[in-house]
Amino acid sequence: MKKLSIILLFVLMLSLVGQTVTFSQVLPKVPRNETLIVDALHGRLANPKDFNFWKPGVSVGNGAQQMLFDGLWYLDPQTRKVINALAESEPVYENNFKKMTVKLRKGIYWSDGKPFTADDVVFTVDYLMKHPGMSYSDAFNRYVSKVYKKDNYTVVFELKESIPAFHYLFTSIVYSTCYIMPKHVFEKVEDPLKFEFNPPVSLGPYVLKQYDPQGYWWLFERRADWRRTSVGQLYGMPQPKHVLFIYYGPDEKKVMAQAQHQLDLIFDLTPESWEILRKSNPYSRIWYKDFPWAWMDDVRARIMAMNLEKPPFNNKDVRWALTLAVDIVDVVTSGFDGIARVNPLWICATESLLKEYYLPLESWLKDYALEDGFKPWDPTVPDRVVDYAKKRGYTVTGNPREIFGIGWWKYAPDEAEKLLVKNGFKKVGGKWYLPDGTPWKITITAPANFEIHATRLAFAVADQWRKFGIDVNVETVEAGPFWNKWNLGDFEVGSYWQVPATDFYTFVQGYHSRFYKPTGEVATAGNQIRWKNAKLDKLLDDLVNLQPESPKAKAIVTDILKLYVEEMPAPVFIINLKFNSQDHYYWTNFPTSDNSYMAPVWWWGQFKFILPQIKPTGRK
Amino acid sequence: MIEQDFLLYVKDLTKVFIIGGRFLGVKLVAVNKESFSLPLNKPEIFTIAGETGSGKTTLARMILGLIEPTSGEIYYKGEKITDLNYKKNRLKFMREVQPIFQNPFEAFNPLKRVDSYLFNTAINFGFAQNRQEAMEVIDRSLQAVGLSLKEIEKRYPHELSGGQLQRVSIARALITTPSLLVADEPVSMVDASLRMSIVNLFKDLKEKYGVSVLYITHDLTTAYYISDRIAIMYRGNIVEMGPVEKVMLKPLHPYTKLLIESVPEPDIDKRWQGEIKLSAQEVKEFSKLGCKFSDRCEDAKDICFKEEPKKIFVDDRWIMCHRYIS
Amino acid sequence: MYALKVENLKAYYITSLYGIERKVRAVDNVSFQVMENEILGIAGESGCGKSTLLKTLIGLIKPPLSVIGGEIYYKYDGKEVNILKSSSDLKELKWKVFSYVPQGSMNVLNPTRKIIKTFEDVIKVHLNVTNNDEIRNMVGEHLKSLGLPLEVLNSFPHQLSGGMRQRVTIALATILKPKVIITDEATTALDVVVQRGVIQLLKRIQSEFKNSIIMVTHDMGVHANMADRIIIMYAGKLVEIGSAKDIFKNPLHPYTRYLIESLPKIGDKTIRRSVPGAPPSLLNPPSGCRFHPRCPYAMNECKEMVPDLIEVEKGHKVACFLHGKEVEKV
Amino acid sequence: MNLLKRYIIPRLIQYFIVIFIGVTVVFLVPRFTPLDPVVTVLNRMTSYGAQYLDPSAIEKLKETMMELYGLKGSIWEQYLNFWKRLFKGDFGPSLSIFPTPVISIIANSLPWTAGLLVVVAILSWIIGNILGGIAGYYADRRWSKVMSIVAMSIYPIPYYIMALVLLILFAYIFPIFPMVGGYSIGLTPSFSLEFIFNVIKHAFLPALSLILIGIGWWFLSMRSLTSTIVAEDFVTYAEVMGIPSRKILFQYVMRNGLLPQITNLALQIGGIFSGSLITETVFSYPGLGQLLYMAINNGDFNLIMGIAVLSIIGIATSALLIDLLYPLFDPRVRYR
Amino acid sequence: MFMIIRDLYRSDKKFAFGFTVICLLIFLALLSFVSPYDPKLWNVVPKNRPPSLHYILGTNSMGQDIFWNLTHAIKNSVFLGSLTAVISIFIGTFVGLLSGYRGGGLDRFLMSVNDSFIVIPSLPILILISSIIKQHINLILIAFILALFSWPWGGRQVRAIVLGLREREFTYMANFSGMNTFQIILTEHLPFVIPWVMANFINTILWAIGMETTLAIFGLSSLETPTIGTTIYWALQYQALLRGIWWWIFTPVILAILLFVALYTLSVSISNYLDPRTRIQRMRMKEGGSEA
Repeated sequence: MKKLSIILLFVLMLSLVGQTVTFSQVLPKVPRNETLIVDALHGRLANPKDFNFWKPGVSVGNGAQQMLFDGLWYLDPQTRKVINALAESEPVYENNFKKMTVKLRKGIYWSDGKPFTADDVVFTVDYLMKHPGMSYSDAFNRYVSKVYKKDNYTVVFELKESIPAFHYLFTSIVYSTCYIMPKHVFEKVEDPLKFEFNPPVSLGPYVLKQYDPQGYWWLFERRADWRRTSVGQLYGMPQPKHVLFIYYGPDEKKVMAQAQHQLDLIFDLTPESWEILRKSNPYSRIWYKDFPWAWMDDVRARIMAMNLEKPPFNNKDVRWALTLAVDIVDVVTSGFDGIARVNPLWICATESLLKEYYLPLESWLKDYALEDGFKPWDPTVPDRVVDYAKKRGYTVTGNPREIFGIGWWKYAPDEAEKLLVKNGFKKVGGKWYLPDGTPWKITITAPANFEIHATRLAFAVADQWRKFGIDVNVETVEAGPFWNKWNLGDFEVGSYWQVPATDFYTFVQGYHSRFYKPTGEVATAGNQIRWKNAKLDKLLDDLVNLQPESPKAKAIVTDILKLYVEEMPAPVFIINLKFNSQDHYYWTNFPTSDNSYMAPVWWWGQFKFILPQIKPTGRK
Repeated sequence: MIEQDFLLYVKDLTKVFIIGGRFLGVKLVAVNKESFSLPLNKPEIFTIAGETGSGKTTLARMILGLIEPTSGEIYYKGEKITDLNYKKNRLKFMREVQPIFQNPFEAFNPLKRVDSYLFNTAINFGFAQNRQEAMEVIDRSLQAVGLSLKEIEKRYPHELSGGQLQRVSIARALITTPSLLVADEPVSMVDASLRMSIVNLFKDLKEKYGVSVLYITHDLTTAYYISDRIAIMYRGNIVEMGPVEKVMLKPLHPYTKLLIESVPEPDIDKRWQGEIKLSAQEVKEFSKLGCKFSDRCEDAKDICFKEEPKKIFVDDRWIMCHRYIS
Repeated sequence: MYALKVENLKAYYITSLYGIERKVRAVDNVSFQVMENEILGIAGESGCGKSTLLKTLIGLIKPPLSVIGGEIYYKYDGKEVNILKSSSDLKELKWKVFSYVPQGSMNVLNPTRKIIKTFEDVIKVHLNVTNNDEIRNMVGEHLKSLGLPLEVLNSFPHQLSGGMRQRVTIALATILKPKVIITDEATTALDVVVQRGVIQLLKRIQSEFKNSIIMVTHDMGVHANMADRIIIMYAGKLVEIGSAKDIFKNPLHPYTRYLIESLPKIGDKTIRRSVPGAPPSLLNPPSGCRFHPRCPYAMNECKEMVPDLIEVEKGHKVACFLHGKEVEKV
Repeated sequence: MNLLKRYIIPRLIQYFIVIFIGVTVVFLVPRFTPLDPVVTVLNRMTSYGAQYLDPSAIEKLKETMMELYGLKGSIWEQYLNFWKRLFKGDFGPSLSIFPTPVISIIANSLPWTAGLLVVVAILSWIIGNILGGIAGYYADRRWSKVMSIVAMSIYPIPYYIMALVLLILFAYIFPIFPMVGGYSIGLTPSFSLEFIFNVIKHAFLPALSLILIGIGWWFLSMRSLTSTIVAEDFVTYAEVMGIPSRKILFQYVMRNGLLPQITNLALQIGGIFSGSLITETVFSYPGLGQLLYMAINNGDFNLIMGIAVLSIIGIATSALLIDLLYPLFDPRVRYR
Repeated sequence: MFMIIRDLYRSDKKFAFGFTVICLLIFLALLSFVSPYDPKLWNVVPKNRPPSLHYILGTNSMGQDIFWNLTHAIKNSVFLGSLTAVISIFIGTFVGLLSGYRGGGLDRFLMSVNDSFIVIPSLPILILISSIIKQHINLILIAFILALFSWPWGGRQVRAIVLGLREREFTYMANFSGMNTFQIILTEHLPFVIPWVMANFINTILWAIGMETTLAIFGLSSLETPTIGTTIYWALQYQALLRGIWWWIFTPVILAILLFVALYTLSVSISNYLDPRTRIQRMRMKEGGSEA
C-alpha cells in the first residue's frame, strides 16, 4: 500500500513535468495543423450514422448542424446581429403577420452539385407537415396554411393566424432551428422515420468524411466548392481543411487532451478542470484573458425556482425573504471562486442585453422599494467580487460592472427576518419555524451530474439558508427523474437554468395562464414554477401581436421585468458560465473578450461562421 | 385383512433410484418387490443382512417413512405407512416406530448437547410437560440402557465413546415406548471391543420390554448372535429368509454360503484357502437379467442368466434360486 | 533379519489452538521390529495410536504431529537408514523401500484424473522411465499378475467400486515392489466378500515378492486370517507382541483376552461381554498401566507404575504386572 | 429420451421460468417509477431551445410521441406487446434516439464489448487462478504472503480510480497508449495487421485495468479453494508417493480447484451483455455499458429492456450450458 | 465473548491484524460524534490545505476538513455495508435453509426466484433504481436496494450446504425426536451454515461498500452523506487527482483498502473459528477426549 501511494505520488510529480510533452496520436492519418478538433457536445452517440436531423431522436450538436446543415437565419446573441444565411434578407411580413415572404440567397449548391432553390424550402415544410412524428410537423401544421414558391428564390408562407415571430422557426437563436432538407434526396424517401440520411448531402461548407460507428467521433472535410455555400459567400473560406468532432470522455481527459494540443475547442469544463488546464497549457484561453476567464454571455441563467403552488413559496414576502437571506458574493465566491456574473433580472445579463435592458433599468432598480420601504438593490456586488479576486491573487482587467454584472439584491437577513415574522414565522434558538409551528425544512432539488454549476449553486445557496436558520436538504437528481420532477412540479425549490435571453419573446409566452398546468401535470409550456399573474397575462397578450424586436415589444419586455422584480417568483442568481476552452496552439483568432465578433460557441449552428475567421498559427 | 395380524407387513415393496451423472445416469432397483412381515404379538429380532448396495438401508428408510417407495405397501399394525406419514399422523407413527442409526457420532449433531435430543423427544411426544418431568422419563430410559442422566447431562457427543453414544441413541428411542426399533447398522461404527454391549442391549429390550427390532447389518456374527430370523439381501432381493439357525448354519443359497464363508473368524485355524471371484462394476449388476448372482455363482445354469428365479419355500425358509425350483 | 526397526518412538500431537495448548501422546515409547517376509498385524481400539504410528513410519510427519524421540530404521541396499534423520533419504526410500495403502481409498485417488495417470506419475518419479507406452506395459503386467482388469487404468476413481479402488490402491502401492507395505485399515470399510478378496490379494503379493506387510486393523478376524505376528496396542503403548498363534491361543494381557473373547462366532450363541468402560483420553492418560481403570485384575502397583514389555515366552512379549514386575524406563 | 425427460426438460423449464421472472422484473421496475420518456425527450428539445413553438404545439407533439413510442395503453397491454415483439427478436425502437431500432444499436456495440470483456475475463481467470493456486499451495512462503497482500490491496481500489490512474500514467504522462476510442481515426476497419495492432493498442489499457481487478478476485478465491484442497487425502497421498510438488500443484491441486471456478467464469462471460460502464466511460471505449447508462438517464425503456433482456438470457444461458457441460470437466459428475 | 476475542487475538495473527485495524476504524468512526464540523456544511475551514498538524489529513476544495469528514465516512460506509449484509444474509440464509431442507416444489419455487435475481444484471438495475429514487435516497434505502441483489448468492450457497446436511443422520434423528421444520433448520442446520454466513456477511459488507462507491462515482448515492464513495465522488468532481490534491483522493482509497484487508482477514479467521470442524476440535481440546 505504501508502495502504491509512492508510485502514485511519483505519477503526480511526473504529471507536472509531462505537461509539455506533445504526442500526435489522435489523428495519425490527417495533418494536425490543417485540422480543427472540437469537443462533441452530446458525448457519445448511440446512432452516430444517423443524420436525418428531422427525426425527433437525432442529435445535431456533434457536428451535423455546424458543418452540414444550413438554415435561413442565425441570430448571434453575443452581438445581437442577424446573419442572413440561406435567406438573402430578413423576412417580410404582410397582411397583419399572416403572410411571410422569404428571399433566398442565390448561387448556393448542395454538396452533390444540385442547386439550392425555393423548391427545397417549400418541400421541407410540406414534407414535414405530411409526416407526423417528424420534428416541426406539429408546429407547421398548427401555423401554416400554405407554402409555395413565387419564383426559384422566393418562398411565400401563408399562415393560419397572425404570428409576428413565425420566422423564428427558421432562425437559429439559441441552439438549433428547422434546417432545410434536400428535396432531391427526401422526395424518394417514403418513410422518413426509417431513413438515416447517410451519407448526408450538405448545404454547409463541409462534408462528412468518416465517422466512428461507435459514436465517439466524426471527421468532416471542407467542400472543394465551399464558395457555393452561405458561409463562403458571407465570410470566405473556412480555414481548417478538416474538422474533427470527438468525445474524449470525462473532463480529466478533455483537459489532458488539450494539454497535449489534441483538442482545440472544449464545450464546457468545471472550474477546477479549467484551473488545471490554465496552468498546464499556456495556449489555453476561454474568454477573458485574466480572471474570471469564463464566457458569461450564455443565453440562460441559473435560478432557484420555487414551486409557487407549494406553501410557503406562494407568499411573495417569503420569496423576497429567501432572496435577501442570501449573500450573493458569498455564493459566488464559495461556489464559483468568484467566477460569475450576477444576474438579478429575469433576462440574461449578456454583454448585449446588459446594454439593452439592464442599464436603462438601473435607476428604477436603485429606487425600487419593498412594501415596507426597504430598498433591496445592491450595486456594490461587482466591487466586492473584485476585492475577493484580488485577495486570491488574481488580476482583473476591464470594467467590473461589465464582467461581474451591475448588481444584485442586498444581503439583508434583518429585513428577511422582518418579512418572515410579519407572516407569522418564528425564529427560536436560531432555527426558523413555520407559522403552524413546525420547523421549516426546505428541500432543494438539483441536477445530479449533468449540470454541475446548477448543483453547486444549490449547495452554495443551501449553505446560505442554513446559516440563516432554515433546515435545508439538497437532493441531487439524475437527468431522467429530474426532468420529470421539474415538469410535474414535484419540487419545492429547484436549482436550474431558466431565464430567457434573445429568445425572450417566445420564451415568456409559456407563462400565460392559458397554458397553466397545475402541479402534477406536465408543464409543457415551460411554466414549471406555476406562476399565474393577471398582469403578466395582459402584458403577454400585448406582446404576442408585436414584431419581436420592435421598440414597442421592448417596452413591454421591460414592464415584464419590473413585474418580475415585484413578484420575485424565482430569484435569478448568475448567468450560466461556460468554461469552453480554446487552444490557441494550432489555430487562433477565436472569439474572445477583446475580439468578440461572435459567440464562442461550437455547439450551435452558427459555428460555421467562425471557421472562416480563425487563423492557423503555422505550428506543425 | 391379513395385514392386521402383523406388527409390520411389507408387501411387494420396490424402490427405484436414478443414480449417476446427468447424462449417463443408471436406473437402479434398490429394492425389488420384496415382502416380509413381523408378528404382532411375539416380539422378535429380525435381521436383514447384506453387503453395501444390497438395498437393506433403503428398505429401512422406507419403513421409517424417510423415503417414499416406488411401489408396494408397508403396513404398520394394519395401517398404511404412507397414510401414517401425513403430518398429523406422523407424530403418532414416530411414537410407535423409532430408528437407531449407524454412526452415533453422525446421529448426534456434534455442535449440540446430547441430552437436547432426549428432552426434545420427551416433550414433543407428550411424555413430559416440562423439563422436570422430562428428566424423570429420560432417566428411566437411560437406566434401561445402563446409563443415567447424570452421566450424559450437558455432554457433547465427542465427550462420550461410540458405545455410550449408541446407548444414548437407543435410550432416546425408548422414551416413546415404541413397539418397533429399526436399527440400521447400529454397531458397525462402534469399536469391536464395545460392540457386544449394544448387541446385548437389543436382546434385553426384546426380552424385557417386548420391543421388536428390525436389525439391519452386514455383520453376520452379531446377526447370528441376537436374531430370531434373518433375511439375506443381494442386489435388491431377499435371496434367503428364515430362522437364523437354519439360514446361517445350513445355508442353501450360493450367495448366503459365500457370505458366511467370507466372514473372517478370529480363529487362526480357519484361514481361507483359494480365491474368490469379485465383480468390478457393481452398478451393472443391478440392471442384469436373470439371477443377479449368476455371474459369480459357481454352478450357474443357463436359466440363471435369463430368468429371475421365483421364491420358494424349502426347509423352513424362503429362497430365491433356480437350483431349488422343480 | 529385520526390514524395519522402530526404537523408543514417541510421537505426540502438539497443538495450540486459540490459546489452548495440549499434547496428545499418541505413540509413547514404542519399539518393535518388522522382519523380512512376514505379515505383522497391529491391533487396537480406535484412538490407541496405531494410525499415528503408521504416519511416522511413512514419514508423514506434519504439524501438529511431531516425533519427540526415537528412531525408525529401514533396511535399504543392506544399509540401515533412519528416515527421521534425513528427508532426502526419506524421499529416496519412498515407494521403493516402503509403500502405503491408506484407509478410505475413495479419497486418495485424484478424482479428476484417470488411474493410469497416477501410475505414470509414480513411475516417472522413481524409475526415470518417461515413455508412456512403456509405463502402460509395465502397469499392465503388474495388474495382470494381481488379477485386476486392465480397463481400470482408463477409468476415473469414481467409476470403480470400493473394493476395486482398494485393490487399485494396493496395485499402486506394490508397483515398485517395495520391501515393506504398510496398510492402514485397508479392508475395514469393505464388504466381507470383497474384504476377503483384498486380503487374499495381499497375501498373494506377500508370498510372491517375499516382502513384509504391516497390517493395521481393529478386526481380530482379519488378523487371525493373515498375520504371522501380532502387536496389540492400547492407549499409545504396546501391550503385547507375539505370533498369531500365541496371541489367539494364549493371550497374556487382560486387554488382549477381552478383545478375543468378546468376538461372537457364527454357531455359538453363548453370552459375550464387551471390554468394560471406555477407551482413555490420550491427553491425560491414566497413570501407571494405562489399562488399569478397565482391568478386573488391577493391583495397586498398576495404578502407579508403568509395566515394561518383557519377553514371557520366545517371541511373545507382554507389558503387564501379572506376568513380570519390570518397570518401564523412561 | 430418458435423459431428456428426466434432466434436460426440467432444466429447460427452469431456465425459461428464470428468464421469465427476470425479464418481468426488469420490465416492471422502470414502469413503476415516475420516469416518463416522452417528458424527457420533450425537455431535451425545449431545453436546447430546438423548437420555437407556441406552447400549444408542444402539447400536440407530446400526443404524437406517446403514440409513436407505443406508450399508450395500460401497463398490461404494453407488457403483452413487449413479449409479442420479443418472440420476433424485436426490442422495438429506441426512445431516446427514436426511431433507431434497439437491436441495431446493440448489434453495433456488442462486438466491442464482447471482444474486450471475453478476452479480459479469460485472461484474468487464467492468470488469477494460476497465481492463486500457487500462492495457496505454498501458503507458508514469504513471497506467497506478499502476493496475497498485493492482491488484497489492489482488489478493493475503486475501479474508476484505478482506471484513471492508468490512463493518466500511460496516455498522458507517458503517452504510449491512446486516450480514446477503439481504433485510430482515419483507419478503416479491416483484417489488416495494422488495424488489428491498432485495435490491440487501443484495448490495452482498458483490458489491463479490468485484468488487474479481475486477477485480484480470482486470486483470492482460488487461494482459499486451494487451501481446502491441499488438505484432501489424495494430495497427501500424492506427497507420500513422492510425486514432485510442481506436479502435485498443477495436476492434483489446481485441476480440482479450477472446477468450481469454471462455473463462475461462465457466469461472468454470460454477464458481459451489460457491458462495462466505467471502463467505457474512462477510456471512451466503445461498448454497451455506456449505452445502457445513457438509456437509463433518458428513460429509454426499450433500450434498457433490450440490453437487460440480452444480459438475462446471456447469464441464464451460460448457467444452463455450464450445467449441461460441466460433466465434461468433472468426471465425478459424469459417473456416479 | 471477550475471552474468545482474547484467545483469537493471541493465537491468530490474521485476526490480530484485522481486529486491530477494525478497532482503529471503529474508533475513528466514533470520533465522528465529537466532530467539530457538520459534514453537510461547506467552507468551514480554508480550502485545499495539505496535511498538517492542524488539519491532520488536509482540507478539500469545498472547505471541509478531510479527517473529520472521514470519521463520518467510515461510520456511514460501515453502517451501510453492515445493514446491507444483515438484510441480505437474513433473507438469503433463511431461504437457503428452508429451500434446502424442504426440497420439492418449495425448493423449485424459491430457487427460481433466487436464480431470477442472479440473472438480472445488478449494476444497471441498481443504477436505474437509484437514479429514479435519487431524491429520496439515504443510506438505509441504498442498503435495502443493495440487499435486494445480494441475497440470492448466499441463498444458493446455504442451500447447497443444507442439501448435504439434509441426508445426514442427525437430521433424521431430530425428525424422530419430533422436531418441526423450523426447529430443525434453526437448531440443527444453522450452526453448520454459520461459518459460511459469517464469511458471506463480511463479503457482503465489502461488496456493498464497493457498490456504493461505484454508484457514488456516478453521483447516484446520497451525496451529502459522507461515505467512502461520496468522498471519492467529490474529489473526482473537483479534479483532485489532476490538481495534485492527493490527500483528498487517496485518503478514501487507502481507507477502502484498509477496510477490505481488515474485514477480509477477519472473515477468514472468524469463519475458520466458527467452522464446525474446528469448533469440535476446540471443544475436544477443552474437555479432553480422544483423537489420533
